[in-house]
Amino acid sequence: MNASTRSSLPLWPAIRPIAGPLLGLLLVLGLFWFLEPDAFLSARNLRTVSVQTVIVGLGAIGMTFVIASGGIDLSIGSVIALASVVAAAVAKAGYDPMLCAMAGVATGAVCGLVNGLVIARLGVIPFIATLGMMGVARGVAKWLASEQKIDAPAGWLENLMSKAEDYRILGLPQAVWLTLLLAILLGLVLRHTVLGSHTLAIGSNEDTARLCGVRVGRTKIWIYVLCGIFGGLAGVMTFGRLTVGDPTTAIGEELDVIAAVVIGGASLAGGEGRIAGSILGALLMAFLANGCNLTGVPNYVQEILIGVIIVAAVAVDRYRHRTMEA
Amino acid sequence: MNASTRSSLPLWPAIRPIAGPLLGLLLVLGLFWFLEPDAFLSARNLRTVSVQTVIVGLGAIGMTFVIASGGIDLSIGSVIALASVVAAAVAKAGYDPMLCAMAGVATGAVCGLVNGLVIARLGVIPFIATLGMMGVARGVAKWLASEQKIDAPAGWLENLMSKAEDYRILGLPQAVWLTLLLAILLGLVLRHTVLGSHTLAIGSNEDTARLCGVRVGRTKIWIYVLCGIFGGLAGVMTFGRLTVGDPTTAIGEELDVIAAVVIGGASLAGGEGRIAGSILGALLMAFLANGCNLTGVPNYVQEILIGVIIVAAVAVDRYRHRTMEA
Amino acid sequence: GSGDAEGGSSEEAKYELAVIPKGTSHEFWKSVHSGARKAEMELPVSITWMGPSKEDDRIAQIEVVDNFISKGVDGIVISPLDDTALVPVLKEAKAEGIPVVVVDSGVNWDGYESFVATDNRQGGVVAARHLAELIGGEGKVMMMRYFEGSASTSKREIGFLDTIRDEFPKVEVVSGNQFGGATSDECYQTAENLLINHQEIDGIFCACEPTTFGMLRALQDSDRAGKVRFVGFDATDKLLEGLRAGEIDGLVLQDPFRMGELAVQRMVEHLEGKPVDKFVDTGVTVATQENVDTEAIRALWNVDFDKWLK
Amino acid sequence: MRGVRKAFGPVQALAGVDLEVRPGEVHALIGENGAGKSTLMKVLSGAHRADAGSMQLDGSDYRPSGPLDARAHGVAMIYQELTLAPHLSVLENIWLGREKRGRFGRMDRKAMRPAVEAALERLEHPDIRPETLVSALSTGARQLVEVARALVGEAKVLVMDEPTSSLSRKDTERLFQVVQRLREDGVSVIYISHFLEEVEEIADRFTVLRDGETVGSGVIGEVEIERIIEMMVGRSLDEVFPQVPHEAGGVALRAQGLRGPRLLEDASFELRAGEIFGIAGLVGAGRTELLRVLQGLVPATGGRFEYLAAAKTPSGLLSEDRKEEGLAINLSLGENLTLGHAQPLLQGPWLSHARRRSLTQTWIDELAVRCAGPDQPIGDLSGGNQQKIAFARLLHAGVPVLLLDEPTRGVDVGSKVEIYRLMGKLAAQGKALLVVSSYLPELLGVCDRIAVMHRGVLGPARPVAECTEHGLLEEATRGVGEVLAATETAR
Ligand SMILES: Nc1ncnc2c1ncn2[C@@H]1O[C@H](COP(=O)(O)OP(=O)(O)OP(=O)(O)O)[C@@H](O)[C@H]1O
Ligand SMILES: Nc1ncnc2c1ncn2[C@@H]1O[C@H](COP(=O)(O)OP(=O)(O)OP(=O)(O)O)[C@@H](O)[C@H]1O
Ligand SMILES: [Mg+2]
Ligand SMILES: [Mg+2]
Repeated sequence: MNASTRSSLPLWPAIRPIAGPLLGLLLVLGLFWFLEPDAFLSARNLRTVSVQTVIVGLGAIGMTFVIASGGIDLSIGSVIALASVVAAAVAKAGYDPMLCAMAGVATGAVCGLVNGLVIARLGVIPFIATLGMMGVARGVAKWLASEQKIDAPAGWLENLMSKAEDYRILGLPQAVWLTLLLAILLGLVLRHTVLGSHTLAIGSNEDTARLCGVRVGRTKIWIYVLCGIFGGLAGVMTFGRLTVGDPTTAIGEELDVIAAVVIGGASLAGGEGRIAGSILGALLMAFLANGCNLTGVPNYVQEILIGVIIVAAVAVDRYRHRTMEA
Repeated sequence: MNASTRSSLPLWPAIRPIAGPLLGLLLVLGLFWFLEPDAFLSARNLRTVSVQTVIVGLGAIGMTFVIASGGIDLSIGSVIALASVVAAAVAKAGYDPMLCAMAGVATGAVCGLVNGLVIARLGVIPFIATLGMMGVARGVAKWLASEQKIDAPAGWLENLMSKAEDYRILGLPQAVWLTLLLAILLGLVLRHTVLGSHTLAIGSNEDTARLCGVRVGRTKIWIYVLCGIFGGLAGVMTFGRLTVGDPTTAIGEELDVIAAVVIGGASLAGGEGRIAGSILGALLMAFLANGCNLTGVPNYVQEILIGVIIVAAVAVDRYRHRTMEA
Repeated sequence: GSGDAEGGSSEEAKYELAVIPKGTSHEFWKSVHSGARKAEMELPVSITWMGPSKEDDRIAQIEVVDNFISKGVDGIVISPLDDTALVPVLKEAKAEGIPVVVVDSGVNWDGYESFVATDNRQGGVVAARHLAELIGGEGKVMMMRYFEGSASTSKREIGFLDTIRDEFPKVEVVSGNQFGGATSDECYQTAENLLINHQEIDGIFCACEPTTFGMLRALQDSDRAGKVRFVGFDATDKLLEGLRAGEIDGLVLQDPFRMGELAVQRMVEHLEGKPVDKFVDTGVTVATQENVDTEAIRALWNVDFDKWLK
Repeated sequence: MRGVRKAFGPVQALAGVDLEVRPGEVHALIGENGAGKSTLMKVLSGAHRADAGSMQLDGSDYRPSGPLDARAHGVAMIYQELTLAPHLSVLENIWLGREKRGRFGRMDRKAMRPAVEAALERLEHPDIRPETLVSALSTGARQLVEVARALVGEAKVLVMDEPTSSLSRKDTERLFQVVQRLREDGVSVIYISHFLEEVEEIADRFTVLRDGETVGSGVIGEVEIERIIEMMVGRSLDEVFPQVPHEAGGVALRAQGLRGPRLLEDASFELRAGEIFGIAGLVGAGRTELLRVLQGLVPATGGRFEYLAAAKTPSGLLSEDRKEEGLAINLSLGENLTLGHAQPLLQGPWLSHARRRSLTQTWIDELAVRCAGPDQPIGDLSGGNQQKIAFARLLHAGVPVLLLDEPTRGVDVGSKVEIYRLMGKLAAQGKALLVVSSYLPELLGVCDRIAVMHRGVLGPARPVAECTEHGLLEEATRGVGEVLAATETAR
């Protein structure tokens, strides 16, 4: 790519790294637009899908950091459930929605902190550390909620996720804007701050990062705390959407979140990852589910499709890498 | 360890590599024996737990190979379900139990083959390839079974898993013996054959293995086929146990299987892994669940406990490695 | 619309309905589906049957409802996974002019047009009375619960426990807090473990199909089937077999086929401007060895899926 | 540094080392593989903490808490193993750990850029752009980035641990000029290299380590090279390139117009049994790729090659990258040695561990490998001994054609001599050896014929008697504008 072609396509450098998931998304959009021309691309349906992307999208923002650092967080589904239960419990006790949200986010942060400490200080690999947390957080959530859901008034947290006209901003629900804002912010953090650069450095070559004086342990702890915070936030949004705190929510959600990040172009080997790509990955999966519903495709077909798409996305990406090198 | 202490403890060299999971198992046994002295170590309960270990145990045998080669197989739960559905469908069509079993195992082998091909030929990392298969196999299982259980006569497959006196051999159900036999056989394969040694070499350093003329791709395909076969066998046992083919069975079981292998001392980085350890890991988890049920400990406590134990097992193992080095 | 793929003549299909179960992989829902299909064939309506993409996942079910609101169907028939969580999205449907009929499980909202269901609590009450009678009004009983957060089974379980406590003081519940798990195999495993520690029990109750199935297998396997009085819930071939063999002493049956049929009928009636009943109880019945093959009971379990779901 | 000790488990890497470096001098640290040079420097740079001993810097006690702290004290280090993060840019790598921060932890790339450009300018490589990803750079360019990293920021002491192992002669010259200038600025440079002629060229004084202890130090020029070698290996070496008589036989490997996917453009040659054939060239010339194509690890995209020897596995490759590719570090000596050729160990379908042990022991004795036994993890061995096991693997496999890629990279003088002798013996046994090396004296010392590869094209092979270092170098750099200037300085 030389300077002249670069200037003739001013957006290309920004788009190239996320070309894969973007193309995938456009394919899915095209397919369902063809099958269901009226409903699929209606403003109302776009709004619907945007809300459906919020929870996985928030999770994917945090997960992008973890995966870029060469780690993985299997506990995020359980953390979402635990945070939703904590937020609901606080709401039930009559506190302000703001406090509920903060409690939920703090819960996520604590889970992330424990993950980070176990990984960075005890040297347990992320897969195992977060697999453990997956059980622990889920168990604690059930325990706190006495093994049932907690009904509580969500207040304006409910409005955040609401598609009703009263609560929309520029046509989209508030939570969607919040997610977008956070995505842009964290995208900047990943690319343009020291924390982001260290995250990528650790994922790229941990020993090097250590030798260069990066505080690898401490950075990892921050990364998992960050992921926990986003898990907590997703939990709060889950509470807002369900208006109940549900200890059995988001079972298996970690795999959706990881799939979104991977479809978005991140490598589980670390060193790569883009928030924009992850959000596109989350959108792709949401549109796929939505399109399957609209066209009445049975769930098992959808399950098969998503499996195939995940593998195809990565296989195509690998192929692209290989041919680009040659 | 010098020759004299070695000879004074003739079994030590054989036990040392699995000392960790063995100790963990003894701790769990001791704890619940103390809490529930009569029931816990009764012949009947031991028999029960042994049967409950069969399915995870079979899966863990195959998974040990995959993990020792530096890979992972997230699809095994879905493969178990698919194999159980196929076996049931064949039984329902009136064929012989032997044929059902073969069909189930073959189904697992095909899934493993696809995993292996995607990993070895398309270069997709195991996490993603098998994550895709997880969705695909589950979807196909639901589709084949028309989203319900397939009720079919399991014939002597049912007797395999039966604890009834008529079907026991030396006090234990036949399937338990079968699992033990396969564990010993595959343990020998891992330690004392070229396939096993190549598996460990690939897990230790794939490039070196390739350099030395190991057919890495082909070996990987075999490894995933092997894991698929054991998944299929576990599926057949599931059918024998449930006497129905259930497309929703074994959801999340992959994590149990992986946990068993990891508790058993394998490293997800590859190059390490012992079948004996994995079986002990599976036993530990089964005894834990059993003990919790017997003593009436709520399920969430059990969930928390298992999470903590997984992390502790790995952390202790890391600590032991570090101090042994120092 | 896409309803023509569902059969029925598209000429007649004036209304397009979404029917949303709690999950798709279960006989119970197949029966509801069959009932709904029967109504579809008889009425000027086409239905799309679509469960949550993840079995028993509240958020996934909300998303399905959302998607159908987006699509602009004429009516939504739903069996809500949660009595509270689904309320906002159902309200939204109503605000968009899409009427809602609730089936099987209730919601904390009265904006629906009709509620077609079994009284779940009543199911537990009936089971408790039947079991207590079987053991002669005294002894030890055990109940294995389904999984955490399953609302309709909780109601049955509570109905059972309350009835035992209030009406049968001599019956002791020795274990009532253990969850079997979400799948049949997990329930089976838990049942085995529970039975080991409770050798001296007289009766067992399980409030849904997976737990009943798991318990039945565990009883069969430990040679105790038929020796302990056992009341379960729902009907599948395996459970009916157990009932006929005397291994199960009673199955509380609902009428899922009728639920599906009535729910769609009510919706169509509403759309045609006719008044409909706010609540329709499809009732619970206890099937026993004696009555299981009678005409009335047969209709409850012998749904010909192949006929309806082809 | 005084009485520094450091142990890794049972291995006493440093057993009381004394080192004194004066301001503004270039101090060479030399010693065999595993003598403890890198470990000592890692202690100095804070990457390891010493078990005992003391350090003083500018007269005051110095105890770095970590690499960053050492850097703050003015100790900069170029590590032996490439330590770059491939997914980051050149600029990010150079500043890694010491980034200039703007507000909110923002990376102030603008502020960091000039220093990077200046450092690359000093190395006369402004062609390496600061924003390029390191993964897109060649091995040589990466090493330059590593050097640039040490040049950015004030340093009082600069440690270079084998900085030239992947550098071309030209870049090495430039590096030496930079070192000269640093010395003039009063910076102390500690220079580690196995190339003693480099040491002679650049260093003022030297310290020799052996088995984790200081065995001597002195002023370069005052002590003869032979004497230094004697200190290193503990005995005197009679000859650096031992000659084992061997006779070329029939053709063992023939290649015609071979092309590879990346760098290899055109290679035609014939390799004979009982012959040592050398390939010279600059970094990135495509020599490694040629060997990988011949081994079948990379598919040829054009041309053809055939092995004429009748053997099941006709060739074996000794990798240039021992750590990443050559050996499975976690596996034992025996497992590494027999990997890929387990036939002799089989009893029916089963592998015999006892046989593996005894067979490995035979090779250990034959090649005088210093180790605890066949079951020791190979990662515990020193580089030279690891290389011997890698060699032993090819011998165990019994391949008639050996493809040796930089067989003595990072190997000390003593081990080098043993490897040269081994190569001679193999040729005498009728094996065909294809040797790629960037170390010209070595090619001239052991090969029978030498060809030069330039930008993927392999030149004609000449008998070694017709080759000179100057001539080979010229051929290797032919076509590049500044060649002449560079070779002038080299002379
Ligand atoms: N991290 C480590 N763990 C265990 N042993 C180590 C470690 N680092 C070095 N050693 C051992 O310490 C000894 C000294 O190693 P060191 O790397 O300092 O040698 P060196 O003089 O730099 O050799 P070379 O010339 O090959 O680079 C060797 O025996 C080596 O195997
Ligand atoms: N097909 C390949 N895939 C990946 N890396 C390769 C491939 N071929 C060569 N390389 C790597 O690229 C680098 C340059 O290869 P090349 O063959 O040009 O090197 P060379 O001439 O042997 O010089 P040197 O090895 O000294 O860098 C080497 O580090 C080599 O390991
Ligand atoms: Mg060194
Ligand atoms: Mg090379």
